[in-house]
Amino acid sequence: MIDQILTASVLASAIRLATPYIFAGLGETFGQRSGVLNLGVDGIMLMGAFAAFYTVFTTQSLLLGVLAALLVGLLLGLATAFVSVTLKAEQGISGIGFYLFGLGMSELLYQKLIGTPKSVTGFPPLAIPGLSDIEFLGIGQIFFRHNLLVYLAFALVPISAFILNRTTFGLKIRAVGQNPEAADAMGVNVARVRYMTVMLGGLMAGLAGASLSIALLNVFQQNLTSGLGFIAVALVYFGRWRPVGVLLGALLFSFVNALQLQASVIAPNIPSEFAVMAPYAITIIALVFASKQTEKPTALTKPFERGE
Amino acid sequence: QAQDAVFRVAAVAPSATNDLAFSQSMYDALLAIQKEMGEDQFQFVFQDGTFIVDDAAVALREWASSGEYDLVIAHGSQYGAILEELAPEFPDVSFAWGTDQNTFGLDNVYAYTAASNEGGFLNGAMAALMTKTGVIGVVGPIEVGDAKLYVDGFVAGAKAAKPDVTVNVTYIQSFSDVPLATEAAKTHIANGADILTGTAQMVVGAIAVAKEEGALWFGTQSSQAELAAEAGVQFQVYKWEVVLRDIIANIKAGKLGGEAYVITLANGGLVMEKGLR
Amino acid sequence: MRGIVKRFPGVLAVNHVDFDVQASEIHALLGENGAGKSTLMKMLYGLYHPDEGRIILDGNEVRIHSPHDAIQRGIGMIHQHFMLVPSLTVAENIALGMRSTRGLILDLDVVSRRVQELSEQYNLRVDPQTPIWQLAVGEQQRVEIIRALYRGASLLILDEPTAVLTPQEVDDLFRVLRQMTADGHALIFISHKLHEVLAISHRITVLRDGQKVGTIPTGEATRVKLAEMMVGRPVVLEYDRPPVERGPERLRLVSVSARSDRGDLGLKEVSLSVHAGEILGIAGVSGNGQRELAQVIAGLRPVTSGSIELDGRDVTGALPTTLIGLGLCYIPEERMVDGVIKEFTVAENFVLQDHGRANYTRAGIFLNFGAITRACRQAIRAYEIKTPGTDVPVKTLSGGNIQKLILARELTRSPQVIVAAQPTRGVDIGATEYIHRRLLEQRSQGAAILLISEDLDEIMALSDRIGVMYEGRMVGIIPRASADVNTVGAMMAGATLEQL
Amino acid sequence: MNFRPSAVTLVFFKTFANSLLNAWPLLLAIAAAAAAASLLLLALNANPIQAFSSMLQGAFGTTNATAETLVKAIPVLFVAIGICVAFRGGVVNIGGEGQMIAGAVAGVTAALTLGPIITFGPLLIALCLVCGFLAGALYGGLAGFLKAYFNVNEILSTIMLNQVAVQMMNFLLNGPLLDPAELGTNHIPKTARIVQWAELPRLSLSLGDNFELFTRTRLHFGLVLGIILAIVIYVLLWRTTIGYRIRAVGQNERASRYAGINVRRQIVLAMFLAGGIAGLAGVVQVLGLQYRLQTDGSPTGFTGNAGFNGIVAALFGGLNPLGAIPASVVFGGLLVGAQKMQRDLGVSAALITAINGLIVVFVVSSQYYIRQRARRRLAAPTSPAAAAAERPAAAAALEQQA
Ligand SMILES: Nc1ncnc2c1ncn2[C@@H]1O[C@H](COP(=O)(O)OP(=O)(O)OP(=O)(O)O)[C@@H](O)[C@H]1O
Ligand SMILES: Nc1ncnc2c1ncn2[C@@H]1O[C@H](COP(=O)(O)OP(=O)(O)OP(=O)(O)O)[C@@H](O)[C@H]1O
Ligand SMILES: [Mg+2]
Ligand SMILES: [Mg+2]
Repeated sequence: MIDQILTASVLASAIRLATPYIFAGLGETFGQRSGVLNLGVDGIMLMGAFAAFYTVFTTQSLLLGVLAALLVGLLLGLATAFVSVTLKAEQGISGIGFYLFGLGMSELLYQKLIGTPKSVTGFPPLAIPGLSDIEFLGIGQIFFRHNLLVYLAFALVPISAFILNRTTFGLKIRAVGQNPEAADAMGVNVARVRYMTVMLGGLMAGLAGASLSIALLNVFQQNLTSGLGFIAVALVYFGRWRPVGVLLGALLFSFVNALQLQASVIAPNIPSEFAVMAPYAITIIALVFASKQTEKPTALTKPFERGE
Repeated sequence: QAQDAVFRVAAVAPSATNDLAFSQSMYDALLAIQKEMGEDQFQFVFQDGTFIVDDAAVALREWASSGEYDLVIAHGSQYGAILEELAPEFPDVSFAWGTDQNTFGLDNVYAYTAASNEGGFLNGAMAALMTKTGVIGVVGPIEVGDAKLYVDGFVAGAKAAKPDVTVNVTYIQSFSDVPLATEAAKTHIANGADILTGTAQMVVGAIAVAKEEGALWFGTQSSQAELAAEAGVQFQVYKWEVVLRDIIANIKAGKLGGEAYVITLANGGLVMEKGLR
Repeated sequence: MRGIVKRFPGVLAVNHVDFDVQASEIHALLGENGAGKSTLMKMLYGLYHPDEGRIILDGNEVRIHSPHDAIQRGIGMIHQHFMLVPSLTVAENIALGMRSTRGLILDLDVVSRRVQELSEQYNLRVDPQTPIWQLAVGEQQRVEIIRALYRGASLLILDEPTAVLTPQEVDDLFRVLRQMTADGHALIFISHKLHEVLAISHRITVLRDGQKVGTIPTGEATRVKLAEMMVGRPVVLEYDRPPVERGPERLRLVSVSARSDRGDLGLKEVSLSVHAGEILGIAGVSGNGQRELAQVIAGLRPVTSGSIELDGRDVTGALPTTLIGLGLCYIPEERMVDGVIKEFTVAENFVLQDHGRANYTRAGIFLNFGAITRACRQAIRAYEIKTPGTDVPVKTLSGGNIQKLILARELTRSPQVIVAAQPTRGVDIGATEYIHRRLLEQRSQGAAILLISEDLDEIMALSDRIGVMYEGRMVGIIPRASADVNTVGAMMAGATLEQL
Repeated sequence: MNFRPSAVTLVFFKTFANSLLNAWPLLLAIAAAAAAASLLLLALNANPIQAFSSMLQGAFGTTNATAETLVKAIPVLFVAIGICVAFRGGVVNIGGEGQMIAGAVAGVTAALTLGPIITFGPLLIALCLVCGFLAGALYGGLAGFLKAYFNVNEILSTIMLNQVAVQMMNFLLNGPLLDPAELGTNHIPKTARIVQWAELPRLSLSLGDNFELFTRTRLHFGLVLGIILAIVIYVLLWRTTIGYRIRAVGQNERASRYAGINVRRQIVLAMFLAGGIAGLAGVVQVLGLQYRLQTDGSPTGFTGNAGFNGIVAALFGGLNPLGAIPASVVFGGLLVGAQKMQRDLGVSAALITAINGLIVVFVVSSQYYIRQRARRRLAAPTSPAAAAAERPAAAAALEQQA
């Protein structure tokens, strides 16, 4: 039984599923660490997904596709930053607004520019020479036969951690998120830092979208993400605003999801409702047993303005 | 109803008119009718993407009370409850809804459904004969209605043609979750399936998987031949025009409802179309 | 600075003020709470922008747009409310906003080394690796100073830097400041403590209600004169403590220990007892367990061992509610965080503990705003609290007045036992004088008062007995009579009675 | 009780007056949103003027339109009221959807089981409401409990619990709660219809035979319940010790603990109430509108996004239950009007969604400036003239010193 459930392909599937959550989650982490909650991630992902898909659909160039997604993500990130940093809008609402915009706009463009479901040839699996042949525990299959974006997502985890903890920019991010007044008094331009993190978040969300439409699914349809971006935001809380935490959250969630899909094949008598609910329930339960103390950015969702 | 010669229809559907599935099947049918009768004879408005049941209620009520439409269609079994409340309030407006066979004993309500199990049976049988690995994967939305009918038919067909064939069925509990449906398809492949089928609009990703993995695809509701390309074998396509023609004729003859229709292979409401395969 | 004006909604914070400071000079800025000292300085540091007036730096007029701008121009500021990021380490706080020697990569090791050097050079002990939240206020103060030194500010503004320091720490600071002036730095020094100002400054400027009352050379200044300039009326600086005979024991701690936020034992087997009608003063360098002591008594921090008694009743580990019910009142150290809810109105804050009491409610659950407002108005009058009304958010009041409000709230509950932590920190003379009178009044009425303060003058002025804490232990408790600044000072440095 | 009727009207007046005085940023925002939307419409060669007029028509044009707008606003209002409690208590409750569903399931179960037994409508309805409230309250309270005692972030838990709730509903509607008449047939999973006397009455007032309002519309008694609830919760939050404690904890946990308030209990209580009120939204949808519970597998199919729209409405309403009333109505109008626009111009639903998004973004962007102007108005700055006049006084004081 267990060997039927815990096959290498299930683990490989977990890795695949985790990819968009990691991209979006890491991006959101930067924003939240600097004190900006971006609830519009899902909308940006959808726009990024479409941009990438349409570009590849018309030009067959995966590189251009990724660039298109990045560009769209960057622009929407800029808009988000402008609204929540400069206009100091209530971040909860504006995020939902951007989500709705992305949801509608991506479908609209899809209807006008493509019309009916089409598929593209996305990033092909890229077997890492040598490593991908490791038979032991199926390691090769689990880790080293994925497409480029999957590898990129996992590579971005340590990079993000490094940026946050080892660079001047990261230091500013942490300071701005914890005590903007102090950061401001030390000559850090709070607005500038937040613009950068939110735009970075947009960039990553766009990438997350691309990873769906031109790497994992290779199709586009309205609401392609179906709320995936909101889960990504939740996973940022799960990961306690640390890149590695986000990674663990994404892996746990995706692993359970892969498991339940496998279970539906080998144990058809489990009510599928419960199977589908499992990832959500287990993520909560996991957090109940996880370490207690959190270091939430104290300035999260609080716009900064001088006493003046 | 409307005094002029033009026959006017208003329809509401849960998903997009280009979903290659349920909503598109009705949209295409209305277009077909319009072609037959001509724009000057037949016009229709179509509100798609109305998965929020109450929004459909608003639309239906407005159309009914406007008195401008000869036929008001609620295309989605989730709309039945609304119609049951609404229709009695507008006895001289003709309604049609599906997929279901229940007219609520009202003589201004038509019901229509598809015997999608028939095409499912054919698809299943054919798939069973074609599979090399002896494993077939099915990706379904929620285990009800048209979807369940098709899937059950498919399984029955497969078993009938080849009793020892394995048919793995996964219901992902959503009509719209493309990523999950796609991963479900990949899971089937990983478990040895070399033939996939599925129903509802979220299967587009699964079709792409079939293509990439060199598996075969059987479809239903609308023709997915173009998307499935060389992976597509056979599609059960709904031709609601068959039902609509009768209903329109009845209404013109003054009969506003009270009948339930089933599209079948026999009456030409269901058509099996070949894929590029 | 010439003809500077700054308006805030409803307040004319700074009103046509001229102010200047020269190199190697210490220019003191005096004024009651809300006089406009901080605001004036924040304009010099680019945090606020003057509505009118000009700022001239090294002979040419400048516009200072942002702190970054000020920093670039060699202006540094140590803020009244520290500008440190609690979750970051000392080194990280100092590196913040500075250019790294490794470009984009942090160079914390370099920073740490430089910090070590500075802290030796000026003998300011700090560990670069500790996160700020683990530091006592006094230590945080040092971090602020080191950061200013690190940034090599040629003009340094110190906004009430001594408010949280002990005599020793103040002396250290003054040594540093003199050293800095010797190196040619120009310093602006804000304080409420006249003797400090007299001790350290070359010139003194006094503000009142946003206006400049005058500038005088320190040579010509006396405490009395300065006090009158600030308050606008003569003030009493020494008060007599009427003899009150010692009543029964009210509060007793028996070898109480508790953990600090750091997780180590911050309070080690402290025993003490306070009787009705007496003030037990607790002196000590900040961060030696005073905070933990106050919090365990108030029921806000769990006791790891030992026992606490109120009027002979064991209340170890009791909930704050219970203690409040038993007539314990606590004037918290961090008044803005613990003492009030900034966004709540004056009236709402006035009933923070008592909102459920019968006389403030109807039918058990409905707040009786009539009664609450009446009581609050009374307190405002009785305690001379300056506020536009009872229904304005507390955050619009000045620090001194917020403290008065807390005092009013606590004392009107006719407490049996009062724990007062730093009751006059950052409060101007007028208010300080007032608060001291009130505490003595309570003493005469038979309350048992535990006065925790890092202001030795305050301890000396009010206490009947004085306890000194060092590294979480009670070094000793001595009667006021046999206590002088030197003994207590020595004890604060860890010397036990035996050694003395 | 100490409820000054002035209080409510005062709040209304204040908010209203201020928003009028400071209307221009809002108007600007709406104009901007309209402009952006117009561009989209033009791009799809639809006539903007026509579009907006039909939007207005669809929202408030006819009695029925207004009724539908209000119908749409009812669940949004309920959720929004709950959100006010949660957010005021410092708990970010994103779980409106799940709590609504929990309430609806419990409510419909009660209606189906008790319906045949209790034939006295008002009592039956009351019981259903209570059941719905409790179910929602427990579901919301769970998130509160996890936050208070296990430090599980509520944003995460509520987002996840939404999904758990909908799967639960799917399971129940497919099994235990399935309409017996539907057994064997595999139609969309739905319960049987609730008994007549469990239905919330329709709201149609006819004063004499010449004046009648909302007759033959779907507007139901839920609206009245919602408005009453808004007032009750307003009083609870600002006029009772319970609300005082909830708000205190929401603003400053440390000060609350210092004041002897049991912080954890307040957090759970806030989520309990918030969830319960969201649960009521669910029951009211069933008893007042759908008369049965059915699922298309998605939460939205039943909730119509009220769980999320409620958050937006609450924040627009300044986290004040009374402010939530107009906010919800406007929001309802936006959604209903947009549908109408879709029908009249045949534009795609996607466009509507996008435009709604734009409106939300633009309007919320104006809020800050509106608040600013309001603040400035409240405190009239001292005039420089007066300041100048004071100067001699200070000078005189100086002479005295010298
Ligand atoms: N306006 C600003 N707000 C916040 N941080 C800033 C700002 N300008 C620069 N920084 C950062 O502060 C540190 C030192 O400032 P900066 O590099 O700007 O020195 P500078 O070159 O003297 O100043 P500037 O480039 O503005 O003339 C660097 O890490 C830089 O990234
Ligand atoms: N950001 C602000 N918004 C509105 N009013 C303010 C603001 N900052 C200060 N004020 C008001 O301006 C006046 C001067 O405040 P300021 O902080 O400069 O006084 P201060 O002399 O520093 O008092 P303290 O000795 O208590 O620090 C006070 O009335 C204060 O309430
Ligand atoms: Mg000050
Ligand atoms: Mg420079």
